[in-house]
Amino acid sequence: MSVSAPTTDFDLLPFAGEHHEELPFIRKYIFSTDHKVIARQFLFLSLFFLVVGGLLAAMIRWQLGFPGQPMPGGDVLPDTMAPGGIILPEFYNALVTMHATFMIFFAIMPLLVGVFGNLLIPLQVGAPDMAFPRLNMASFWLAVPAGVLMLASFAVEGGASGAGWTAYAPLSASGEWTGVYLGQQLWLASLFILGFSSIAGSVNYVTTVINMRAPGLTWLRLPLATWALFITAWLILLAMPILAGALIMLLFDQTIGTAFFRPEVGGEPLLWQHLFWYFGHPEVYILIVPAMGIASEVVSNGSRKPVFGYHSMVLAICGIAFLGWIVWGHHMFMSGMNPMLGTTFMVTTMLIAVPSAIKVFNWLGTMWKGNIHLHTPFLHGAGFVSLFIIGGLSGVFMAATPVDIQIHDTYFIVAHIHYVLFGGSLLAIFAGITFWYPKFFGRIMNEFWGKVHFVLTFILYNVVFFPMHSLGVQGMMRRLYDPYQYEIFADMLPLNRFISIALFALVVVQVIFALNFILSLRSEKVGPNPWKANSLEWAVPSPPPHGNFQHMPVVYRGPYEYSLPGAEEDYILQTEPDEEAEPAERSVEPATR
Amino acid sequence: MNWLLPPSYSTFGPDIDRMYYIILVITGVIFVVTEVLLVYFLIKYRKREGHKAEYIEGSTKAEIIWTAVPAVIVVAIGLMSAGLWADIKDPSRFPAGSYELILNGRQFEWEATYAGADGVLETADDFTLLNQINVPVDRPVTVHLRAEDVLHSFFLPDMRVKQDAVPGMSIPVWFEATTPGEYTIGCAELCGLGHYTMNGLLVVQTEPEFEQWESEQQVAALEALERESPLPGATASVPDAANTARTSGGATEE
Amino acid sequence: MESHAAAVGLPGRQPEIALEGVYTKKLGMWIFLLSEVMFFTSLIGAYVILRFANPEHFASPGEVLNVPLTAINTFVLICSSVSMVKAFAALQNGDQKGLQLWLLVTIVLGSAFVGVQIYEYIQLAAHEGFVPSADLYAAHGGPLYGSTFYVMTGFHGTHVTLGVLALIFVLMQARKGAYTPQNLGGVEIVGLYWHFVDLVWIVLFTIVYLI
Amino acid sequence: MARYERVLRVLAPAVLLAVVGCGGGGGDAAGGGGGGDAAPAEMPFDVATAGNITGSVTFEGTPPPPEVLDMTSEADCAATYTGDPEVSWVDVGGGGLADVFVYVREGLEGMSFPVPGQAVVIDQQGCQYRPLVAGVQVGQSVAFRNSDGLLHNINASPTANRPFNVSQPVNMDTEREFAAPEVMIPIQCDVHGWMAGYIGVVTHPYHTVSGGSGAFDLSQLPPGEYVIEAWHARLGTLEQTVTVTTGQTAEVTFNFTDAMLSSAGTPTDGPHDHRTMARVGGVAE
Repeated sequence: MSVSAPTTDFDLLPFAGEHHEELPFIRKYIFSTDHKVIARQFLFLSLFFLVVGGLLAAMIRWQLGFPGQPMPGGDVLPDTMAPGGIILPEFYNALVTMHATFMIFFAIMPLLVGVFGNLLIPLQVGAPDMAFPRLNMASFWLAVPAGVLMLASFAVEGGASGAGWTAYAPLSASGEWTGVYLGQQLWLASLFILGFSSIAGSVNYVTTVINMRAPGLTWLRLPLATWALFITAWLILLAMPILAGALIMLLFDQTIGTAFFRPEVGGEPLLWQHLFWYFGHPEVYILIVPAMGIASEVVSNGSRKPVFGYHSMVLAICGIAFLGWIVWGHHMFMSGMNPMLGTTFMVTTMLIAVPSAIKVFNWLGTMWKGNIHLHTPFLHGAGFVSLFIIGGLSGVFMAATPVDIQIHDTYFIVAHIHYVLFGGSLLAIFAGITFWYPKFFGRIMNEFWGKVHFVLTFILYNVVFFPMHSLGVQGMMRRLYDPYQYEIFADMLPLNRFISIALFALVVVQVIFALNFILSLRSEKVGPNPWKANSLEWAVPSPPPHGNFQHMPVVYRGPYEYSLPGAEEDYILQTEPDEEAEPAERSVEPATR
Repeated sequence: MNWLLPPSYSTFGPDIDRMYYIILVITGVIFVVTEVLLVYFLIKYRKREGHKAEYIEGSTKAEIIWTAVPAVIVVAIGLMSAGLWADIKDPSRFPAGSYELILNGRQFEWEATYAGADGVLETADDFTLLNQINVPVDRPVTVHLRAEDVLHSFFLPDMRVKQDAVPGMSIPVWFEATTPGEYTIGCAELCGLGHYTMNGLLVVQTEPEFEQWESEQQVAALEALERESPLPGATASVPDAANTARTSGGATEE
Repeated sequence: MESHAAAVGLPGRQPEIALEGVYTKKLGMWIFLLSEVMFFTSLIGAYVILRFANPEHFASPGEVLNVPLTAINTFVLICSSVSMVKAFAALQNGDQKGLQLWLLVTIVLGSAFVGVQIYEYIQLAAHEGFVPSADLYAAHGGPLYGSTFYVMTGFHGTHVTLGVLALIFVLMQARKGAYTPQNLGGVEIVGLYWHFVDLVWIVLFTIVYLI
Repeated sequence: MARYERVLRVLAPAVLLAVVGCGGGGGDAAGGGGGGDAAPAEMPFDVATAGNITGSVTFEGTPPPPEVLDMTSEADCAATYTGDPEVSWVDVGGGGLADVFVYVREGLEGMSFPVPGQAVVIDQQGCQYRPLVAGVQVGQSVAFRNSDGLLHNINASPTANRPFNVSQPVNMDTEREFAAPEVMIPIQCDVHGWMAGYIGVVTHPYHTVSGGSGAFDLSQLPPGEYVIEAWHARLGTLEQTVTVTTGQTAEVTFNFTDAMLSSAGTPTDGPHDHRTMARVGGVAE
C-alpha cells in the first residue's frame, strides 16, 4: 500500500496554512469561521456567564444563610430587587431561576459543547475545519444575542422570570401569578434563539465527524472525547427542537393568550412538564456526556495507560443517550400524572444507572496498574470520577419512587444536581481547559497553582454540597425564600449559614483559577505535545495554524496506545505508522515529537 | 447534620423509611468501596521512575460482571419499591372507609373543606378551614387535592406524603396517622413569591376529640348558613365554584 | 467545504462519496431535517395530547375549517413537489433552461399555497372569530382549537415561506449557471427541504382538517 | 466565498445592535409605571374664580354585618385585634357611609393639573389595608407601607395601567405611580387572602374618600358644570350633575340603599375576578 504524498492541490481547502493571505482583524477574531477562534469566543462568553451564575448563587446562599439581612454590597441593586440590600422574595425566585438558567444554558452547555466541540472535533478527526464554517460562526453569533436578552430580562419591569428554570405552567404561563410579564417573555425568546445556536452547532458536529474523518480513522479509533461530543450532538439535535416547540407555545400563552398550558381556559399544565422533561432529560445528559468524554481523555493520559474497555465505554455512552429518551417521567413522579406511569419510568430510570456504573468502573480500571502522573488535568479527572460516583448513587434514591415521595423537590435533589453538574461537568471543564490550554493559546497553565486550586475547590465543594443531602432528608424544600418560617426547619439555620460561608470561600477560591487562566496567556510557549498524548490534536503545533494540518494526516492506531510494550516512549501518536510498514510510509513526516 | 429520616407517623411511613435505609446501605457500601479503590489506585500506582504502566486494553469478563451486578441491584430495588408505590398512590388500592375532605391549594394558603352535617361533600353546609386540617387518628383519610391558580404540592413531611396539586384536576391522596399531635403542612412546588409562607397545621386528634370538634364546626356552619340565608343574594352555590372553568364538581377523580 | 478524504486514495475506511462536495451538504441537510421532525413532533404531540384531554374544545372536521379549499391547497403543494423533482432531473441531464423553468413553477406553486393559507386565516379570524387567543375566542369549540391550529399551520406556513425564499435564491444562482451536473449543490438540498415541508403538510392536513 | 463574508459582516453587527437596543430599550421601561408627560407647574385656571362642592353620603336600610376574618394562620395579625378580626365594607358607624370614593367624572376634560408631590399612603396594619379605598392623581406616587413587619405582597390587577405584584417581607415602603386614569384598581395580598383594597386613579386633584360621617368636600374647582360620581366597593356607583359658580359652595348628597347591595357584587372585576369573588367575602363561600 504505497502512499504517495498528497499531490493533488485542493486550493478549495486552506490546507497548508502558509499560503493563506493575512485576514483583517475583524475577519480573524470577530467574524472568523475558524473553529479554533470560535472555540475561544465560546470560551470567553461562557466563562463570563459562569461568573454571572456564580454571583447569583452567592446571593441565593446569602439569603439562605442570613435571611432578611441586608446583603453586603446589596444596596447597589435597585429597590425592585433588594431595597436597602434586603433581597425580596420575587427577586429570590428570579435568582433561583436565573442561576440555573445561566449555569445550564449559558455556562456548562456552551463550555462543554460549544468550546470543546469546536476545538476538539476537527482536530481529533483530522479535518481542516468544520463541515460548514459559516454555520459554525452563526452558531456563536446566535448565542450572544440570546445571552444579552437573558441579561436584559433583569432590567425590565417586573424583573426576571421567577418560575424556576423548569418554568412550570401555569405559574410561567401568565404574569398574573408572579407579576413578571416581559421578563418571562424575554426568558422564553432568549432560550428559543439559543436553541437555533445549539442546533446549528450540532448539525456541524455530526456532519464533520461522519464525513470528514482522516483516512484510517475508523469509528473505533476515534478518541472518546469526540465520541462523547458526537453522541451529545445527536442528543442536542433531537432534544432542542422539542424545547423550541414548547417554548413557542408558552410564549404564545404569555403574549397572545393561547390556551396550551393555562388551565382556566382549558389548557393542560402537565403537558408542559411532559414536553419540558422530554427535552429535559436528554438535556441533563447533554450536560454530562461530554464531561465523561473529557474525563476519559485526562484519566487515560494521566495514568499513561489505555482506557479500560474502550468498546464498552463507547457502548455505555450510546446506552446513556438511548435510554435518556425514555426516562423523563422520573421528574414527574409527584406531578399528578398516572401513578402507574411512575412504575414504568422507575424501571427505565433504574436501567440508566447501569451504563453510568460501567463508565465509573472503567475509569477505575484505567487507573489500575497505571503509572499515574498527578498533573492538574488528571486531578480534576479523578475528582470528576469520585464526585460522579456520589452523584450517580444519590440518583438511585430518587429513582425509587416511594423514597422520592420524601425527597422530591427538597435539597436532596439540589445536592444531586450539583454533584453531577458542579462536581461532574464543571470539574471536567476545569480538566479540559487545563489539558487543552496549549491548543487554545499555545502556552501552558501553571501546574502548582492548578493543583492548589483543585485541592481547595475539591474540599470546599464537598463542604458546601454534601450536607445538602442531610437537609433534603430532613425534608427542607427547594426554592424557599425563608425556610425558617417552618418551625421544623428553624433549627437548620446554623447548617445553612455554614454552607453559605463555605460557598463564599469556594467562590473566592475560583479567583485562583481565573488568575492562573489569565496570567498563563503570557507564560512560556509550549511544543505540540506537552502532555505526551496520542490523539491527532497533539500532532499539530500549539496553537494549530489556520487549516490545522500541514499535510492530510493518516491514522494507523487507536488514540490510547500508552505504554505500548516495546515502544521507547510511553505514548505513541495516532499518526505513527506501524513498525511493519515500509519506510516509504514515512514520507508523511509526523510533526516533531 | 444527620442522615436518619425524621420519625414518621403514618402507616406507610416505616415502609418508605425502610426502602430509604436499604438504598442507603447499598449505595453506602458501593460508595465506600469505589472511593477507597480510587484513592488506593492513586497512591499505589503513583508515577515512579523507571516504572511503566501495564498495557491493558480491558477485560470483557470484568465488563460483564460490572454490568450484570449493578443491573441486578437496581432492578431488585425497583421491584421492591413498585409494590409500595402502588399501595400509596394507586386510587384503586386505597383503603375503604376513609374520612374524605377536599383540600384547595391557592396562592399562598391551603383551604380545607369538610362535609357538613349532611355528611356529603360539596354541599351548602360544608365548613372550611384555612391553613389547617384536622384528621382523626388511626383512620385512613382521603384528601381530594385541588389547586385554584398555579401548581402547589401538598407535603406532609411527618406522614411521608407529597402530591402536586394541579389546577383543573382533583387528585386523591390518602394517609393514616398513627399518633395524635400537631404536624406541618408544606408546599413543595414553587408557586410564586409567597411560596415559602404556605405552611399549615395538620392536627391529628383522637376519635372522641375529633368527633367533638367536627360537630362544633358543623353547628357553627349551620348557624352561619341561617344568618346568610335571609338575605336574598346568598345562593348556596357549590364551594368549588372557585375551581377552574372545567366541569366543576365533576372533576374526574383519577 | 468539500470533503478531502475523496481526494486521496488512501487505505482505511473511506466514507463513500457520491459526488464532489455535495455529500457533506446533503448529509447536513438530512440531519437538519431530523431536528425539524422533532420540532413538529413537539407541536403535533401537544395537539394530540390536548385533543384527547379536552375533546369538547375541538369542533368536528369541516364545521369551522374550510376543508375543500385546503384540499385544493394540498394538491397545489404536492404539485410543487413534483415540479421540484422535475427541476432536479432537468439539472442532472444538464438542461439549464428546464431547471430554471421548473424552479419557477415550484416557486409559483409554493407562493400560491402560502397565499391561500393567509387568505384562509383572514377568512377564519375575521368572519368566524376563530382566533388563537382564548380571551377573544368566539368560534365553535374552545380556545385550544384555535391555539393549536394556528401554531401548527402557522409554523408550517413559515417553513414554506422560507422554502420559497430559498428556491428564489437557488433560481438566481441557476440563472448565473452555478449548477452543473457535477455540482448539484443547492438544488438537491432545497429539493430535500421542499419534500420534507410537503410531507409535514400531508401529516398536518390529515390530523387537523380530516380527523 | 468573499461576497457572503461582506454581506455577513454588515448584517451580523446590525442584528446584534438591534437586539442590544431592544434588550436595553426594555431596560428603560423599568421604574414605577413610567412617568406621564410633564405636568404643568400651576393651576390651568384663575384660582380666584374657584368654587367648592361639599356634601355627604348616607345609607338607608340594614347594613350587612362586618365580615369576620379567619386570621388563625397569621397569629401576629390576629393579636392586634381585641375581638374577632373583622372588616366592615358597609361602614355606617359614624352616621354616614364611609369609604366612598367621590370624584369629578366629567367636566374637566382637556385640563391638566399639577401633580401633588406628597405621596398617598396606603398602610397595611393588622393584615388589612388602611384605608380600604384611596384616591390618587395620575403621576402622583402611592406609598404602600408595611407596618406589620411580616410578608405582604401588593398584587394590583389594573386593566388600563400595567399590573404589578411586589412583595414587602419586612417593615418598608414601596412607591408606585399610575400612568393612566382608572376607577377602580383592585389590590390584594396573596399571602393573606382576605386583604382587599381599591385605588382610584384620576387625572385631576378633585377626588376624595368619605369619612365615617359620610361627609366629603371638593374645593377650588374651576366654575362649570360637572358630573360627580360616588363609588362604593359593595353598593356600586351613584352620580349627580352639579354646577359650580365662583365663590359658591354647591351641596350634593348621595343616598345608597341596602337594595343596591345584591345587584352590585364587586363593581370593578379586575382580571382576578374569579379569585376576588371567591376570596373577598363574596357570595360563594
